[in-house]
Amino acid sequence: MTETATEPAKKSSLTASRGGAAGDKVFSGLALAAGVVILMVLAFVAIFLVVESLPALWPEIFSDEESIESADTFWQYVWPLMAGTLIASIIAILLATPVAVGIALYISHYAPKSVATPVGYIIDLLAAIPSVVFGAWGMTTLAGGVVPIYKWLHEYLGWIPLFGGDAGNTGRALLTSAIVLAVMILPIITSLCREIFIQTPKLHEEAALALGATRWEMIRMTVFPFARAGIISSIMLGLGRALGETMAVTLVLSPGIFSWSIITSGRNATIPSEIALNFPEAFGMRQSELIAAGLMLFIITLVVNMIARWIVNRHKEFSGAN
Amino acid sequence: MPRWTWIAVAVGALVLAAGLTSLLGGGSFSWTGWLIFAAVLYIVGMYVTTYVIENKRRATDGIWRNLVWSAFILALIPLISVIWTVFANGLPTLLANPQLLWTDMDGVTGADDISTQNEGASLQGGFLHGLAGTLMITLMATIISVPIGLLTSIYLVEYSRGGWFSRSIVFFVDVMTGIPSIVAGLFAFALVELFITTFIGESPRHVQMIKMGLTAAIALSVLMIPVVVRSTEEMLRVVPNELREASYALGVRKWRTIFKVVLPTAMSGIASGITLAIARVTGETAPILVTAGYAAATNWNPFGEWMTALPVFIYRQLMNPTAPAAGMPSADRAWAAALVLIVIVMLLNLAARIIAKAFAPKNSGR
Amino acid sequence: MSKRIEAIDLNVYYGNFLAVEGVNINIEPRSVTAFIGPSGCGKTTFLRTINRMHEVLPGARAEGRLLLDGEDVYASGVDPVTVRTQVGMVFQRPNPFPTMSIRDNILAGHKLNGARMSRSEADGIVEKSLRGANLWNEVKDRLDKPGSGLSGGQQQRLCIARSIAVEPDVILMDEPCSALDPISTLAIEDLINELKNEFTVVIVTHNMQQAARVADKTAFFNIAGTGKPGKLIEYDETSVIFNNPANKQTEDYVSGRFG
Amino acid sequence: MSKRIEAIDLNVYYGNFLAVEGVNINIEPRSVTAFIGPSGCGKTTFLRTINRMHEVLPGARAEGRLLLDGEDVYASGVDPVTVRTQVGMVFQRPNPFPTMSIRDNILAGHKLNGARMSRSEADGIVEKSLRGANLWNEVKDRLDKPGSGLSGGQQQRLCIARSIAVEPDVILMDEPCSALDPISTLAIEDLINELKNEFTVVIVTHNMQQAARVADKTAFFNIAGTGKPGKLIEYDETSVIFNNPANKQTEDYVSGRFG
Amino acid sequence: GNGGSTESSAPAGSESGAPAEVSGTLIGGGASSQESAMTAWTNGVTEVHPDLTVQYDPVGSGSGREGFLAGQYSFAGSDAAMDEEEMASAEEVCGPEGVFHVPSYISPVAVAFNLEGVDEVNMDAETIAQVFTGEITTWNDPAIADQNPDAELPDTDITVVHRADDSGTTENFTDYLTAAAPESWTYDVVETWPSEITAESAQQTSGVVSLAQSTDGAITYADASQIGELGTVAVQVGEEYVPYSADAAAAAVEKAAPGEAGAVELDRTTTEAGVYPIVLVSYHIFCNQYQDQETADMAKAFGEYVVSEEGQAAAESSAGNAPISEATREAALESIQAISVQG
Ligand SMILES: Nc1ncnc2c1ncn2[C@@H]1O[C@H](COP(=O)(O)OP(=O)(O)OP(=O)(O)O)[C@@H](O)[C@H]1O
Ligand SMILES: Nc1ncnc2c1ncn2[C@@H]1O[C@H](COP(=O)(O)OP(=O)(O)OP(=O)(O)O)[C@@H](O)[C@H]1O
Ligand SMILES: [Mg+2]
Ligand SMILES: [Mg+2]
Ligand SMILES: O=P([O-])([O-])[O-]
Repeated sequence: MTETATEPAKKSSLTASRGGAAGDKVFSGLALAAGVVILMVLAFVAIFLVVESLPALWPEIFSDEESIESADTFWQYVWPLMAGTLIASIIAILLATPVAVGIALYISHYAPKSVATPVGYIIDLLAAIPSVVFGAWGMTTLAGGVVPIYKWLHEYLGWIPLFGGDAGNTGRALLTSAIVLAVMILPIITSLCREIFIQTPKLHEEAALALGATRWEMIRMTVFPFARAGIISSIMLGLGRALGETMAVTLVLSPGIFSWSIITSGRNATIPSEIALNFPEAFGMRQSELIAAGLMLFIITLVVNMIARWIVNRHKEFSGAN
Repeated sequence: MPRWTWIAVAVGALVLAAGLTSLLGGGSFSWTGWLIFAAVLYIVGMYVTTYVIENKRRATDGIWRNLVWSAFILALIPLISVIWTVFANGLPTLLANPQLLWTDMDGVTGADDISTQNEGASLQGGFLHGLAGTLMITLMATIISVPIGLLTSIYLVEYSRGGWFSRSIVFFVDVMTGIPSIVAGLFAFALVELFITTFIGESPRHVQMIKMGLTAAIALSVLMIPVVVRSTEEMLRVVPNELREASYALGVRKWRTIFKVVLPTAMSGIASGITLAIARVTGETAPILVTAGYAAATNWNPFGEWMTALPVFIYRQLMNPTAPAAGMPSADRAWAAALVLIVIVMLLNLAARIIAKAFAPKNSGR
Repeated sequence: MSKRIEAIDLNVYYGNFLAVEGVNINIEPRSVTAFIGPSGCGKTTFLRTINRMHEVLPGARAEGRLLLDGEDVYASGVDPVTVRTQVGMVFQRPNPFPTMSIRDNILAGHKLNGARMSRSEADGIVEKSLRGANLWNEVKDRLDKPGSGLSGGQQQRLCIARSIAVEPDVILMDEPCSALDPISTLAIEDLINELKNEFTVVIVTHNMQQAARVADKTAFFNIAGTGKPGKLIEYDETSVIFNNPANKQTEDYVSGRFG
Repeated sequence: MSKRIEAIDLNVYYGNFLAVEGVNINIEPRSVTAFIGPSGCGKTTFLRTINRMHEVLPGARAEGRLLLDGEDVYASGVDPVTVRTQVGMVFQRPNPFPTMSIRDNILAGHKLNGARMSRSEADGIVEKSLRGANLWNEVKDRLDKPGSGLSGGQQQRLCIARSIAVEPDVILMDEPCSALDPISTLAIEDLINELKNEFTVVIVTHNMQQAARVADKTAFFNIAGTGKPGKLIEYDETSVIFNNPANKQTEDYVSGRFG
Repeated sequence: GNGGSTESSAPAGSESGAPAEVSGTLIGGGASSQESAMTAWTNGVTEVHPDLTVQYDPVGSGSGREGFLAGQYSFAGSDAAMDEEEMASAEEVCGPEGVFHVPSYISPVAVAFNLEGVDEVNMDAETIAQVFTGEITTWNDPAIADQNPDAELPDTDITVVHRADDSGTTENFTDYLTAAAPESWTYDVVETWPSEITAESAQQTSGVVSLAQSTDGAITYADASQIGELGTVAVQVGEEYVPYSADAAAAAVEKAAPGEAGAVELDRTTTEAGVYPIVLVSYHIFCNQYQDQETADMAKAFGEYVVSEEGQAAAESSAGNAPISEATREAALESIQAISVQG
């Protein structure tokens, strides 16, 4: 084994690569570039938000005014909006997730195939409905319909602060917006979860069944662990949508100051609808306030996602992959 | 457990619920309340019955099955309600006035609507301009964001080795999902403004170029990209590695492997993710309002002049009727437009499924 | 703790396709039975009907009677879940639950029953099962590590440990050694020999030496051609099947004159 | 159309873990070589370094020299893709592309690389490769059906046909028969015997009878314990390895006195 | 009024009967409340000037003024006049001559309610304020009943409906309350309804109107042209109760004191007979001088059309707003015709 193997002339048969060697470089470069574009866009969005909201954040330094227009300090102005946004989104997620996961399971593990396909399609259709239409529906159909339920909730469960306030006659309360949001994010969570659930290895499902697991136990032992990261992903996607949704909330909610009661109209507001409602007439300081509120939403999303990542990564060793 | 158990429980639940509803309702009987009570009672009743007759595990299995079914039925309620609202409001108008599809609002004034509402004149105008706007803007947004989104998720799944760079992309893509749509619009406006004022000119004439279909498409892309990346990434991750290895072992280059093996295998999931993303942005109102202006005439050119998208048209027609004193004609147009918008996305969805089917792994047997 | 398996005129279908036809067999308790036969003849299919795993596949069903100690597992009102707790199964590809630790994998079956048990009880079960599967020494120091980190042979033994942990009456194994090296294979064959003291063991194998080594009785399945149903051709003492089969097809197969 | 494989002081790593250490081997063209050894000893790992499939795994790398007809495949400037076109590979589990028909599976190596060819040329390649893999008669009527519809043995032969379609110089097979019944196994063993007329064939197997049946030379790998690197213990004519091995470890292994 | 003439453009305006040769696209933006009238104007102006296209972006008054100041719009529609600061910064796009306002769109803000069997209710400013702050909670409250001896007022709860969005209507309404009911209205002149008051709200005029229409006992304030079937409040002015009407609204503008650069200062506490004090005046804001001749011509042509009798009539028949009075028009036309090009 002492022959000289590295003669340049002989080497050519391995180095003379077949066409397309450049393709790999170009393509991986493109893929990388796409990632860079996204980071740049996001950086621009962040810069845009920060620069535009500086006057509202530190009026003494970055503007001619002493304080912001809508309140004494920016924080005083924004915390009720942040609270409203978070409450509405969390309720929406709490309402939508179980139902969405349920439907996804229904499609992937319960319904016969002849039912599952059309149901999947129909649920996807929900995603097709523009948010204006959801808003209009929420405003005209839903808000009226929930009034008796709110009254009932207030009467019997009024001791819970969430149902503490008077129910009013129009149903244009935070809970109604949250329901509309829940309906809107339902298909997002469902369709992602469904695709993941279907991918659960048969091998593991059968292992569970062969141990004498019922269908539900099998789902708990194999489908959920396998899909955990995917479920959280889809919830994040839905939450993002709920946090950022403008039109539906704007049309449905009668906004007002913060209150724990989510069934009282004329209470609570969300950041996106606050922006949408007031941006057209805003200029100068008011505009900065609104964009600063947008910045806060951005930060909320950041924090929420950090928490989600942390949850996903905590059990990486035992992840369903491989 | 006998087969008829569930029927017995169901009947029991219905009867009991009827009693409970009339008791709590204080005289007035609520049908919704009755059904809700009955459903809850049925689920609980089945649980208890199974628990007693069989065992806890079967009861648990049963309660979850019932809950999954209820989730399904529960989701159908708003779905049917929304679709019914749109069809009931939009279909009659559209059938009576098919010209809505091929005329725009150019030349239509409040006086026309007033005579429509008060004197029964035929409905004027239409939403061809909105249709054109939606199609062009969505198409452009898709052209911008699908390649970026796909390539990014390919980078994440196929090329990155989990370094800080890919982790930060994943993280910030998540963050992007939460950008309020109006902020995306403002951002796109500012971006195009920056571009135009630095490279083209600052005079009013140039500044007036900012609002166009392209600007709206950029705004929508900001909203679309994260959805595309997120869903595509999940789908690529579940493509079995052995297929990639099979391809590499044949001496196929990585990029070709990705194109010819990985993407087709994941196509069904990717297609539904992209459809979801498109569906999301076709329904956007706020960002288009601040980026594309508001036109009454049809404009097919996304690189110049203002455009109106269907959701904007719907929103404005509902909120600011052409004739303030006669809102019906505007509302009719709005609902008809909403119907058309839904049908468009429905067709899109269908197309995506057909594409997905064509690519889907041809499985047979186990 | 060991049951007799009897099949009477059992037909197994995938949708409309009859995959296995007219199986009549009587498997003694506390014995090892091997199923052999060419690919596609329905060994796996029949095996899976024994613990009603077959019906997990959409459209799949069985006709006829299958008795476990005289009770028909396909009688109406029989809960497949109960059948499966009595009839354990080990698959061709090792499939430990990837999200669970080794310990939790073993206890998975018990946890299903919602049985509350003390830490020491659980430890006892884990040790007993792992010892039973000849795996204890190799993993006793890393019981809390994920099961997917083990080698193929170890994973397969983990799966066997998992299924004996619930103390079934019958253990079915579908080609348990096909992915394993001779050392692991031998370990598992030893294990099967021990298992038969307590359980009824049925094993599918392509390896005739293996069948000869471990099985008391052997069943030969064959198929006439693609699209035809598989049939049980001959069932007898292993030595008879391999040395003196009654049926020409069996003889051809075991002597390698097939195809 | 057949190449010599030489490894010189080859170390293979997964990240920092040295999986295979100091392999020196010289594999003749137009021969069949079998790799045997206990699980985890690095047979697969070493096999995958031959066509640089190893480095597909994140963090995996090889040190030392590996020569194909005297050319170092790990020399800088060598394109792994070119190496892989010259060194084909068949995996333990058959993995036809699920989105493609049988025909497209065969043509995958050509088509995926964007090669243009006429219909008749393509037909020629498909028939030649399928005949080469002993599969032509079984599938000639359903070339446009998906490859995943075939039986396990057929799928494995399809994968072999797919890899010979690109006319490599070397074919590596990682336990190609472990999922197959004796009939399919025999078909593939026959095939290997034919393939060696044209290709250099390397096969990993757990089945020593199989190694004895098909291999000209056999390499025995072993591992001292978990966490230790695998090593090439002995490499010689198959008959020598099985009947008269030079090394005590080899003797223990082939005679079953291992563990 | 007759179309004046400058060196560069032929006499414009319909009254002179000679359509000018203006062509091109004029872009404006601003108050969404003007949208309906603007549709009438942008369509109508093409009858006089067939080659002139006017586009209007109903982005809201604030954004409209801002866009105008940034050069995006050649004219703005706004519910409020520009303040000092804005006028100063306008010199960047308009040159040192700055801007002027044309009160082209007048709309009475009706206080409208939904109460079965009641079409009109009399209230004084203090009562209105107390209703809207939530101090008066039922319709048969003595404070209301005393002013309406003839009406059958039920004991229905009052549901206050206000604008959820930032709105010129709210600004004018609260301006009226601040001026006319300082005792009861302690909140200030605001564009966004004070959030401390718990009440129902909806977006845009159509939103509050439809919410009021669907809620028994609701009361709201809205552009009078859109209130449809709702009952209205006759507002106490001096000794009498004045229901809203186009003439009464136009009178309020005519009697108003002139403000800076063409804006008007409404007198909310007027006691003059026949004047309805809750009026919204919406302006068109133009540059006195444009950067190029083309834009100047187009702006002039469009402005002239808007204030012309024809233009005002077109808007009235479409949007239902109150046409500006003759005197107001004369003044506006003069400023419009003085539009020229920056030197
Ligand atoms: N999920 C399925 N749907 C339809 N037919 C199936 C399915 N699984 C197996 N079959 C068919 O049933 C027959 C018996 O298959 P089975 O898997 O039981 O064979 P086997 O004897 O286990 O073969 P092998 O040795 O390859 O595992 C075959 O014809 C096969 O094609
Ligand atoms: N992807 C990987 N990452 C890290 N270590 C690995 C990986 N794959 C294999 N190993 C380790 O490398 C060593 C050699 O593994 P290899 O798969 O080559 O063994 P093998 O001889 O093929 O065994 P088997 O007969 O079970 O296939 C083992 O210790 C194994 O744990
Ligand atoms: Mg089988
Ligand atoms: Mg291996
Ligand atoms: O006219 P507004 O919409 O601002 O009330």
